[in-house]
Amino acid sequence: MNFDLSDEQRQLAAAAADFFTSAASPGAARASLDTGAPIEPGRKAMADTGFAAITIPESAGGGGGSVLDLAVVAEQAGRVLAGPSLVTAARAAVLLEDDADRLPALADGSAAYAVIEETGGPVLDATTADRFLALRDGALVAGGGSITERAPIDATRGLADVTLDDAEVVAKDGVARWERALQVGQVVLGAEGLGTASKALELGVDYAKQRVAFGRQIGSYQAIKHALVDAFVGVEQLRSLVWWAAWTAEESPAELPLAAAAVKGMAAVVLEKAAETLVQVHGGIGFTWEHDAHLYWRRAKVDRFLLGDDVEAFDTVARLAIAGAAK
Amino acid sequence: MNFDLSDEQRQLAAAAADFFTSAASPGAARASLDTGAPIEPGRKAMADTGFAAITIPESAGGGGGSVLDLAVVAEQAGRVLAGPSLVTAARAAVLLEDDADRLPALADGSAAYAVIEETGGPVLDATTADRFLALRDGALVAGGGSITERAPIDATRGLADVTLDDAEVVAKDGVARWERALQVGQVVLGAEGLGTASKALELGVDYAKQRVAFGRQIGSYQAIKHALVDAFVGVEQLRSLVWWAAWTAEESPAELPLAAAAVKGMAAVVLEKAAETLVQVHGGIGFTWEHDAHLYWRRAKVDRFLLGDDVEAFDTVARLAIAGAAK
Amino acid sequence: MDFDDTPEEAAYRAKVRDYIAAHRGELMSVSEGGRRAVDLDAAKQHQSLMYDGGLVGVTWPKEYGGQGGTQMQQAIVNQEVAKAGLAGFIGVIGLGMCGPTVIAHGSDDQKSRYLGRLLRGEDVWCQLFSEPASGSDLAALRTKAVKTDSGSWRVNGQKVWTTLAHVSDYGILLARTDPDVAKHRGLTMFVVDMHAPGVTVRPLRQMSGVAEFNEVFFDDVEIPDEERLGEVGDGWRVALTTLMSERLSLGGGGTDVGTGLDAAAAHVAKRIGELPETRQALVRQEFGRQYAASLATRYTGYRQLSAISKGAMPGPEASAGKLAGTKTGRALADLGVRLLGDEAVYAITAEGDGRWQNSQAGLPGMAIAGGTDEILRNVLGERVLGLPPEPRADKGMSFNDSLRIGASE
Amino acid sequence: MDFDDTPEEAAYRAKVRDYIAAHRGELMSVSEGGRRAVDLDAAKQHQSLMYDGGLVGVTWPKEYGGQGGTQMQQAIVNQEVAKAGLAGFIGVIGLGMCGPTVIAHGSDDQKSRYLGRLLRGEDVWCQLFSEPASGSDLAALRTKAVKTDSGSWRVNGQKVWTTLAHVSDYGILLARTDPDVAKHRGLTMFVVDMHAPGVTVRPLRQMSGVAEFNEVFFDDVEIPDEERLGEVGDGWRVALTTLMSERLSLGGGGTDVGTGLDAAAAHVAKRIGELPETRQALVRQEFGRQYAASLATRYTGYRQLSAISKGAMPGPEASAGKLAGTKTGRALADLGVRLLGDEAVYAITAEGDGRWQNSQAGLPGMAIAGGTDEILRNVLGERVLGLPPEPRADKGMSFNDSLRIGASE
Repeated sequence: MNFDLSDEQRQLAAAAADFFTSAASPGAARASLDTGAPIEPGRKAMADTGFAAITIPESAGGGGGSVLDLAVVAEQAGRVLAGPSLVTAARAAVLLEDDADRLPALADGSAAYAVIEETGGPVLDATTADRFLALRDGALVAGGGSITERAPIDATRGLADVTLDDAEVVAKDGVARWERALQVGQVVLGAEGLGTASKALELGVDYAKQRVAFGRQIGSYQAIKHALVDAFVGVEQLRSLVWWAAWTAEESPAELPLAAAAVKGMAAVVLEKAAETLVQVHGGIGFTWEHDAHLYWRRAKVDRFLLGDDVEAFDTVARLAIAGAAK
Repeated sequence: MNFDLSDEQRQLAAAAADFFTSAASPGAARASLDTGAPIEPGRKAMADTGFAAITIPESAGGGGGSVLDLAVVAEQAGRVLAGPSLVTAARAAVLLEDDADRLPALADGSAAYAVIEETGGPVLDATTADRFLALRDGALVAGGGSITERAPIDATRGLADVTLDDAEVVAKDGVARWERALQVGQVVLGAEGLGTASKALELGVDYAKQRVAFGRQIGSYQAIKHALVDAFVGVEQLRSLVWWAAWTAEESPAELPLAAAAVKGMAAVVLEKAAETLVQVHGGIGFTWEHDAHLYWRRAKVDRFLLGDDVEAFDTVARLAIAGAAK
Repeated sequence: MDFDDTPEEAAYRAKVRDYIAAHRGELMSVSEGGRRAVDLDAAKQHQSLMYDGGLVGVTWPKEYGGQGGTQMQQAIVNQEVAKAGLAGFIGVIGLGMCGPTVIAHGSDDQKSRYLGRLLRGEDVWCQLFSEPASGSDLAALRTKAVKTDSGSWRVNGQKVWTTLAHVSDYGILLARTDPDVAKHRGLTMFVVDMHAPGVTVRPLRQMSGVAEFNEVFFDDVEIPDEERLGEVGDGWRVALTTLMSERLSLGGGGTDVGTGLDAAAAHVAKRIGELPETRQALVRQEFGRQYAASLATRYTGYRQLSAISKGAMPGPEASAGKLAGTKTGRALADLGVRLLGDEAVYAITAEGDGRWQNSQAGLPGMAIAGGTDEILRNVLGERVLGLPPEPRADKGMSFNDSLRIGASE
Repeated sequence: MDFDDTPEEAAYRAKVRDYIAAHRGELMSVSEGGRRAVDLDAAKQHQSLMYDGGLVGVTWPKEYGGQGGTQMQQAIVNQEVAKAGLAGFIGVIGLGMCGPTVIAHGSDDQKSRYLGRLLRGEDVWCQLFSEPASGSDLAALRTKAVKTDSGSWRVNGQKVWTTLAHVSDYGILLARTDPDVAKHRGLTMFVVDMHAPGVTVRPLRQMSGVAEFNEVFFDDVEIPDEERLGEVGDGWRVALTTLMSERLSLGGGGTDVGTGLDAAAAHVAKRIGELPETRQALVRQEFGRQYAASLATRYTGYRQLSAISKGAMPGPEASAGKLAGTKTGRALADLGVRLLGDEAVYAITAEGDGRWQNSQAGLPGMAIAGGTDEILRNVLGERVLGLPPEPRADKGMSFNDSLRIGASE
């Protein structure tokens, strides 16, 4: 058994960390929220680095990497609240996988896609998109769209309402691919959430070591210490699940539906807990606009509803587990 | 506003405390579980003191008191894990309220009733009963029954499976009365649970003041202190709800259905939390047969399923609240 | 047991209700008062008119312009004000905290200069205690007051979380006058003129985007020694008066935290039908739990009110209500947001409703402001359950020495 | 990343599997080993036969009769033993804890007398550390060993939670030999003959009704000085070897806590159809959450196993698995009980199944035994997250002085 990242994946993570920490930040997330400043690092930089095209085959100009490779990068993006989301890149790469025209354009960033959910509603990364993918009567379609921007809770997610115009059929029978794209998207969303939760935990731990109350660093109080430990346990649990689920995408596809739902649900819960702990550990300061804590909190409050909510995800986990046991 | 017990009720509580602490105990509960010893104080003593007949009119030989009076006594019974339950007495008193023959026999203890749930299943206080009340096709019936005893989790609840024999009709249209009896029973169950939870909390607090670890009383550690505080908050919340719900039984009957369901659900949750905290605070010793902690824990694990479970109760609360808001 | 007024309470309530009804047109409504930029003059007039009706300073002694009434009368006024949808008082901090502190520790001169104007809403007051480096551990504050040669005090430092500072005329200021003694012993309380040179007020934006609080900076602010409240070095004891008055002015009473239980029920009733049956069951389960918990908090508040009406002082038990109320308030806000469905990821719904999102963003602050959940649990554990306190690492240390703790990090 | 064996691991696994298959008829199954009254001779024979196949003492040095193998090989043996449904070893405590302590700190004489018999299951061992007054705070133990004029030690005191004491031949005993120094410094470790005069073993019944542990009383028990393990006063350091070995022998690996995830899934699948649709949704929601959490714990264990296979030592991170596993184990037991419907209030269902009720009654102990949840959170907070420790009230105090703490209550 070797349930661990490879050396190449660790190098990839380090390179991603370098890029994202210089190209994005909670400060940029605050500016997007405050003044509508562009989301960082933005579509172009994500395409130029090749990170957004990791899972696209080399023949189409992508990285030819695995979902696990992408997950490793997505974790780093999540740590600094980067946008647009690699979730969108990953889903589009699956949806356009046999499209010889559109896939290269996705890979080199000349087309900026977003994916409209089957049930409608807010579209992730819509505010930076010019093309949209959707499922219509079982067919996968692509087209332009009209965007209605709305007051965001977390501006980095680029959410907007979208009406699809002029759709062309990409694949007549798109349902299976659509499902897989959604599941891969859930895994990548979980990987971003892992990074966000993990960074939130670190910020909380750092503050708990510095801040003194009643003559002791507050991290020495069990109320603070144990809350941070619970967040830590959650983060480590989530990390295992993200790695496994990403691995199943290529290596054990029959397990992907359950693994993706488990990651989706668990990431929602773990990230929300970590972000709330971050705010609470900081006391008053964590509750101010200028502090980064609320930006992690905002990401948590929004992410839990993306690509289905946690309640739906856990229902799916249970249904699949029960079906498996009843066999 | 005077949302408080009267002086008479406080005296009643003190008298009940005197009786129950001498006539029952966790030790007796352990003996019942271990050797099948009779449940203490038992039907006869409960009838002789008049506590079981508080809500029966004086004209039928009862105390002519209110449900709140009974709740005050039930709390004291709950503190020492007394049996049989005053829930059974309270329900039977409502069900037989206009039965000139059976009510006096209930009041003086010459008949020992238990109530079969509408959906069947285990019957509270069946092991000490000789007569059973049930709802059959909308009619309230009474009769003898065949008892199948089963391995108990908490022996003081006298639970057994019962098949009704030779039933006579007590009231042709018994549905409304049946509902009210159930609701009054839920309130009294909540009052017993309040006593049990409150005593479990006190035992936990006492131990946390005595036990020393790493040079400090363990109650000085936030992990222990805060767990006990959360149990305390729960107990005080439950107390308010029990008083209010008991008060509605006579003073505001339209509110009783919601109040009774709220008490039922809240008592299940609060008691379970208090009992689990009691075990956890005691560490290893709380996990031994000889210590009383598990007897409180057993009561909690069983009570949550009596007269419907917490899930059903909260569903009822929500349905009634939503119906009220939609008006 | 009953939930009705006594005859005396009923008579008082009728009087209050009549006065409010008679002046309803001139009084400010809660929606006007709730606006971010309050019309200061209107707010002052509102309080003045209420004062004329005997509805301000209900429990204050008559000699200082109050009504000499009971806590229960104050609770009745609060209820009627809420029922009528009237705005709260711009003098809320002054009435609840600063005034009682001046009454208990002020000089005759201070009392005569300040209390009447405070009651009538002519001056607005704020309370300057919390600092960036001293939140839960209030006595660790660093703002310094140094005695000058002329006998006055020179103040330097920063306060934070100061409600109403941006419109205040005066504040009560807790400052360190001796750093060489234990932290509780080196403090002194002052009345500070918020218009004095060197006082700078900066609004503090919260994570919800709203600025309900301020930061206040003191740069060489001069305070005459006559504006000292209590003895030099006695500031901690004076501050305890203030904090006790705060608890009295909050006073429990079972009011809902957050958006309110009835609003939540209406929201659930409106939205639940849009969901599939199985999902409705999940919503009902959560809503039922929170509804029951909210009722329990409400009736626990009524128990406290009943005790107050019999003359009891609100004790630390009131913290149980805040803990429980914050918890259910958060859970109801979360439920409210979730019920918005697709709209839950935006700050405002298509219908223009942002109540649930605002509540979601505001409630984490409830678990922090006015005592964090952790501090309240300590207080309840130690003062109500009698559990032993935490060991204090800075026990017996001078303030200056205690500053070194954690400094090696 | 993969979940397969390396070629070396696969070869080793095949060897293990072959040996077990060849001797399956002579080996004890888990159901036989799990009976309350174990057949002691059969259990010893089982271990002896496994030893002959090289499946006992896998990681022990060859010079002491072990296999000189790796932690990963031990993990493979554990997996194959579980897969084949074989009983665990009666020597589990001796192999995991006592033996490694003798190897690290015993005299040559002790090693030659004890280790071979221990490996072959000829002697059963137990570990005598915990006491009624020292649970989490192990070093506060009170059992006294006093040196006699003849140079031997006389032991008086009581131990508790001693697994296998009732069938043990030897135990490692931590006792206080000097109460006048700080609590960690006055301890010494001994090998005690459990058949010696003055040793009394009493089974300790748990809340579930089962007696898995014992109390052990020492009344003037004589221990020769040659049976000391390590130096006088060095017992704490010796005990740390034992506890470290315990962690290694547990080793993580993602095994389920409680009744097991597959059993839970089968139970849900069997029972859920009996419920109304809306209630099914509630069950699925809870089950889905716990199922996902259990998978996360399982794969976190696999991460640890992978690290071990690369030569890493299991660190305090393993406690995260116990915390998470205990939590989901409890939740699944609760779900299992609830799914019994009307039967949930009885200890055994009409079908004779008591698994879920037993699990419910047994799992509170999981949150206490082997480190309470609270202690594990301290360990993780301090040793993994690097948060500062609690202040220690008994720091620098002699054991005798520390006994006075809390005595005034």
